Amino acid sequence: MKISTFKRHVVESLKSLKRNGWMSVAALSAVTVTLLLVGILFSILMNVNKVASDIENDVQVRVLIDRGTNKKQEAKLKQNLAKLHSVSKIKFSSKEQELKNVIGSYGKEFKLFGGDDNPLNDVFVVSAKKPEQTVTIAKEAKKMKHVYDAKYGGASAKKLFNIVDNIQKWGIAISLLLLFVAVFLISNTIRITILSRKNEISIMRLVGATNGFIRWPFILEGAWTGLFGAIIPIIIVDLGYVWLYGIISNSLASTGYSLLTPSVFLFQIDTLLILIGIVIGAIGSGISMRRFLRI
Amino acid sequence: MKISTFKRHVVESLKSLKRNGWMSVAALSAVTVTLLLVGILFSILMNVNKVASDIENDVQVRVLIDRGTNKKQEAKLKQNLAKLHSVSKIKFSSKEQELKNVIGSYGKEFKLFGGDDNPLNDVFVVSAKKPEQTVTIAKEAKKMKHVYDAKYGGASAKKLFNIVDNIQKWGIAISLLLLFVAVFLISNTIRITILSRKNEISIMRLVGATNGFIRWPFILEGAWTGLFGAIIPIIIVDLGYVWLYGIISNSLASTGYSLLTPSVFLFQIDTLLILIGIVIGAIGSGISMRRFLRI
Amino acid sequence: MIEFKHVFKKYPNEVLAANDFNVKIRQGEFIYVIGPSGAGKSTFIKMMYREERPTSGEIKVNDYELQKIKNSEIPFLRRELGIVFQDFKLLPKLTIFENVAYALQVIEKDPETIATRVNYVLDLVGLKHKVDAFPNELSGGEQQRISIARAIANKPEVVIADEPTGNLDPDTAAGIMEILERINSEGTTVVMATHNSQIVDQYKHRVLEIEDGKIVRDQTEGGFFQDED
Amino acid sequence: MIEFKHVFKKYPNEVLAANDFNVKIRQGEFIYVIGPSGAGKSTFIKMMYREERPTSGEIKVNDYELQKIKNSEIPFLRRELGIVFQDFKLLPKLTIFENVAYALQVIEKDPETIATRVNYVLDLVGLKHKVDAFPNELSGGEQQRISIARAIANKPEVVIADEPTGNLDPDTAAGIMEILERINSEGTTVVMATHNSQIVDQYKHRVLEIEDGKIVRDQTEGGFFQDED
Ligand SMILES: Nc1ncnc2c1ncn2[C@@H]1O[C@H](COP(=O)(O)OP(=O)(O)OP(=O)(O)O)[C@@H](O)[C@H]1O
Ligand SMILES: Nc1ncnc2c1ncn2[C@@H]1O[C@H](COP(=O)(O)OP(=O)(O)OP(=O)(O)O)[C@@H](O)[C@H]1O
Ligand SMILES: [Mg+2]
Ligand SMILES: [Mg+2]
Repeated sequence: MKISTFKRHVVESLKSLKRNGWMSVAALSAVTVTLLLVGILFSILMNVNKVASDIENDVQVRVLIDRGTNKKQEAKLKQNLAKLHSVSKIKFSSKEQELKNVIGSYGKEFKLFGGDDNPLNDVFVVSAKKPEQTVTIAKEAKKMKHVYDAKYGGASAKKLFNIVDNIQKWGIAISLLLLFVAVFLISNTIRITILSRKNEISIMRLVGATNGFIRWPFILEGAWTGLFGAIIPIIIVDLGYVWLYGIISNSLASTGYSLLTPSVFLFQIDTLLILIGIVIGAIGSGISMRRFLRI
Repeated sequence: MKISTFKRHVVESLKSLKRNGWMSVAALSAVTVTLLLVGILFSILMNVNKVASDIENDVQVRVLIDRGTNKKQEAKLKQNLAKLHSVSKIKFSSKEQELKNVIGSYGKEFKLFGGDDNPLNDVFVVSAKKPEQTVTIAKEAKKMKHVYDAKYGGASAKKLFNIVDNIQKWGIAISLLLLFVAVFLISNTIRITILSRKNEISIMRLVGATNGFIRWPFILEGAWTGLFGAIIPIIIVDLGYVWLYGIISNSLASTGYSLLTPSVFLFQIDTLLILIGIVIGAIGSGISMRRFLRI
Repeated sequence: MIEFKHVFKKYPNEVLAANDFNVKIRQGEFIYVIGPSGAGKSTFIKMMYREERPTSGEIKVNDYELQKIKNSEIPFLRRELGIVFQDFKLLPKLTIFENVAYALQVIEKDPETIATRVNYVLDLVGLKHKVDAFPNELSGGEQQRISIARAIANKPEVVIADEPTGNLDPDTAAGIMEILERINSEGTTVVMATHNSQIVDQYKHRVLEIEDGKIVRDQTEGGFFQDED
Repeated sequence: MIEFKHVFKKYPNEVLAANDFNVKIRQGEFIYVIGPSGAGKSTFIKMMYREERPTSGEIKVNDYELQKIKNSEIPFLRRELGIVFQDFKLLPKLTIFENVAYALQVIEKDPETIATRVNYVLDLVGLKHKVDAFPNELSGGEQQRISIARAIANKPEVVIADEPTGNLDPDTAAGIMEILERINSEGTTVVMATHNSQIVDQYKHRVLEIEDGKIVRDQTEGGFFQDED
């Protein structure tokens, strides 16, 4: 293809976008709305996913320390625990704190067991890097000196893993469905606009245009439609995300869970939206034309 | 309008649907895919909502019974609790059972407190009909004879309410977004197909057709497109729901939570899909035509 | 009755296609509109059925004053006119039968009457055997004759034909002229834009000549006269 | 050079529009195709540029054997032909300039050459002042002339014109005939379907008459002869 021809195709595609007026507006707005839905739902799904995995990661091993262990030995134990490569965080909780938790859950009668009557142990609360590692950590910890017992929530943790797993599975299923729907709807819209120009295409063929020559401006026009259609969704998703991130992050702060960082996440989702728009616009356009280019 | 004219419009709309070939197929499949998305996401959202409110309803008031209360007095207390009209279920849990829970959560040291050393109380676990009523129930219970204390989870319950509330709020927001998107995409698709028939419409006007005469077959065609476009989504959603209901209900059985009953829920969602299809198809069609009927 | 009073028409692109048209066409007249390509013949005709609106001036068609007519009345005006369009304007997705029937369905005739009448006019233009074809399955001349058939289907008071023989061979054109002559003799007004000088010479009628947006001649059979106000 | 050998064309609806066509048109010839409406003239012409495929028989156009040609070769065949369509076939969303330029863009001429050539042919057909108009802003005859301008724009070896004067007044039609005569005298083959008997009489050339799908006459200027195989 000559450069002048390529230039012509680009110019032609933009002209055509303009001259098709309401048709272009309709196609653009279909792309816009579809990508808006994708943008918003993806943002939600990916954050639910993030929080779910935060929750999953939050499962901890409680390492009960032998009574009578002194500070030095405790420090040693802590070091040993920290050496386990799957450990991400270690927190100390004294038996007095533990008792408070019991009183909080079961009632003031337990106040009787304050001071030296306290039957509880000091505890290291150990977080795993990956939730699957909690079991190993518990096993390893049990073997260590000065460890009375190591527990990791057992059945209730497994149940949580299960729920989180399910949330993530469903999230992926919904995301795929959504992607499929977006791809279909965008290419379908482009197809309809091309169907309505069947006549024009047949005239082009009749005056000696090759399929490639006919196809290029349409493909570019599809790509423009996708690109321009991604603009508004990107703006809305970006602004909305930054705004909601501020609000929700705040209220999540105390829990230790967090949403995806806007700077990284928005870059990803923006790229996704633009890519879907351009690629599907262009391909949808190219494929829809084949029907008319046979004769 | 004469009956023969109305008949003509119906016949004409079906004929036109057929003769527009690929254009009709494209419009139909856009409606199909959109309604499929709506059907699936709505099913998920409404069930998440249902389970969330099941969870919310699961919050219970623990009524601690004075030590030394005899069986008869306990039965009397249970009757009194049952009289509260907001109470849905009462379960007895002896102090031995309660101790087991403590041991389960905090360690075998508490075994020391078995038998007569058990500092815990017998408990009536009372479920409220509506979660907001837990607070009232607790208050009422506290005033009753032989009641040592009545607790309803306090902060942790409020946190749960909060989460559930949030899930429900987001669910509604997503549903509305989805409805808006569906309405827009369907009417937009119909609009594009009508835009592509601008020429035909202007010819109709030129040979003396009134706006009403022109409009009816288009409106009906839009309605058919919506109706036929709802068929596949309904089949998929119905079969898929019944299938997943079987699987998920089973695994939920132990928790006491449940999904929406297929017979009722599917009737609602099917109706919703058909309504969206027909109404938006017809209205979208009618509105899109206005532009061409001015001149 | 069709009357133009000081009618001007300037298209948005500044082309002045009607420059002070003053014409009166009486009920039952037969009038040719001639003139070079781009003179303004179609514009003149399009203003009669309100496809185009004049920039200024008054147009009266039958009892409708077109500068005052409401949008909702336009269909009723057009039903009194049978229009043959220069570019045929057949509905591409309707069969020939349905295309002609359409003009009768809009006035809510009952289906039997429509069928009879459609077959009759299709027979008149010699295309009865094409009832079930679609417009794109017809030759140019055949499409033109369908357009003519549709125009006369509901027995309009006025037939407005824009170049109705442009795609017809001389014999077929003569056949169409016979039809127009006959409905004219039954009282129908006929306005016909044409380039066909043979026809204008053979079937003598009033001739209106337009050139470059101006009426330069308004001549009854055999003689000249200046158009009165 | 265009050659039809035992060409039959039956449309899906059983209409036999070409019944054993045997015709040879030599490079540089000027030939009229005449016959009544619906005879098969356009079908004959459409088969030359492969808009329609014959049901059986052989067609040779320049060096292309149309029964063997691959789909991807069709555009190159068409570039050697300049075609005036009976229904104009202008691209509605391109301006007049762009419409004519399109035929030159497809052969990747450089923009300056295109501009010069387009202005030249638009001037020839008398529509240079309409370069920026869109097709729907032109009169019927103007559109027809644009179609003619586009057909001759890339100096094709063969010009195929289907009813190119149907919407033109006699004077403008004469102008178009002068153009066709001139490019023919420069060596271009001209095939022209027409209903205009005045033109056929005035500009004498070979005449091919089709009636009801059969070639009933193939007559060089002034005399009859039967078409040889
Ligand atoms: N919609 C339009 N917008 C702008 N200019 C127009 C429009 N329609 C027609 N014109 C211009 O107005 C003038 C008259 O056009 P009109 O169609 O009335 O001519 P005509 O006499 O019917 O010609 P023909 O014999 O070629 O059909 C022409 O110069 C044409 O280019
Ligand atoms: N696509 C088609 N499908 C079916 N029949 C067709 C098709 N095109 C043309 N015909 C029929 O074939 C016959 C010849 O048509 P053609 O267009 O060749 O006629 P023509 O000689 O060009 O007539 P005109 O002078 O009216 O343009 C006609 O009877 C027509 O109805
Ligand atoms: Mg005209
Ligand atoms: Mg023809």
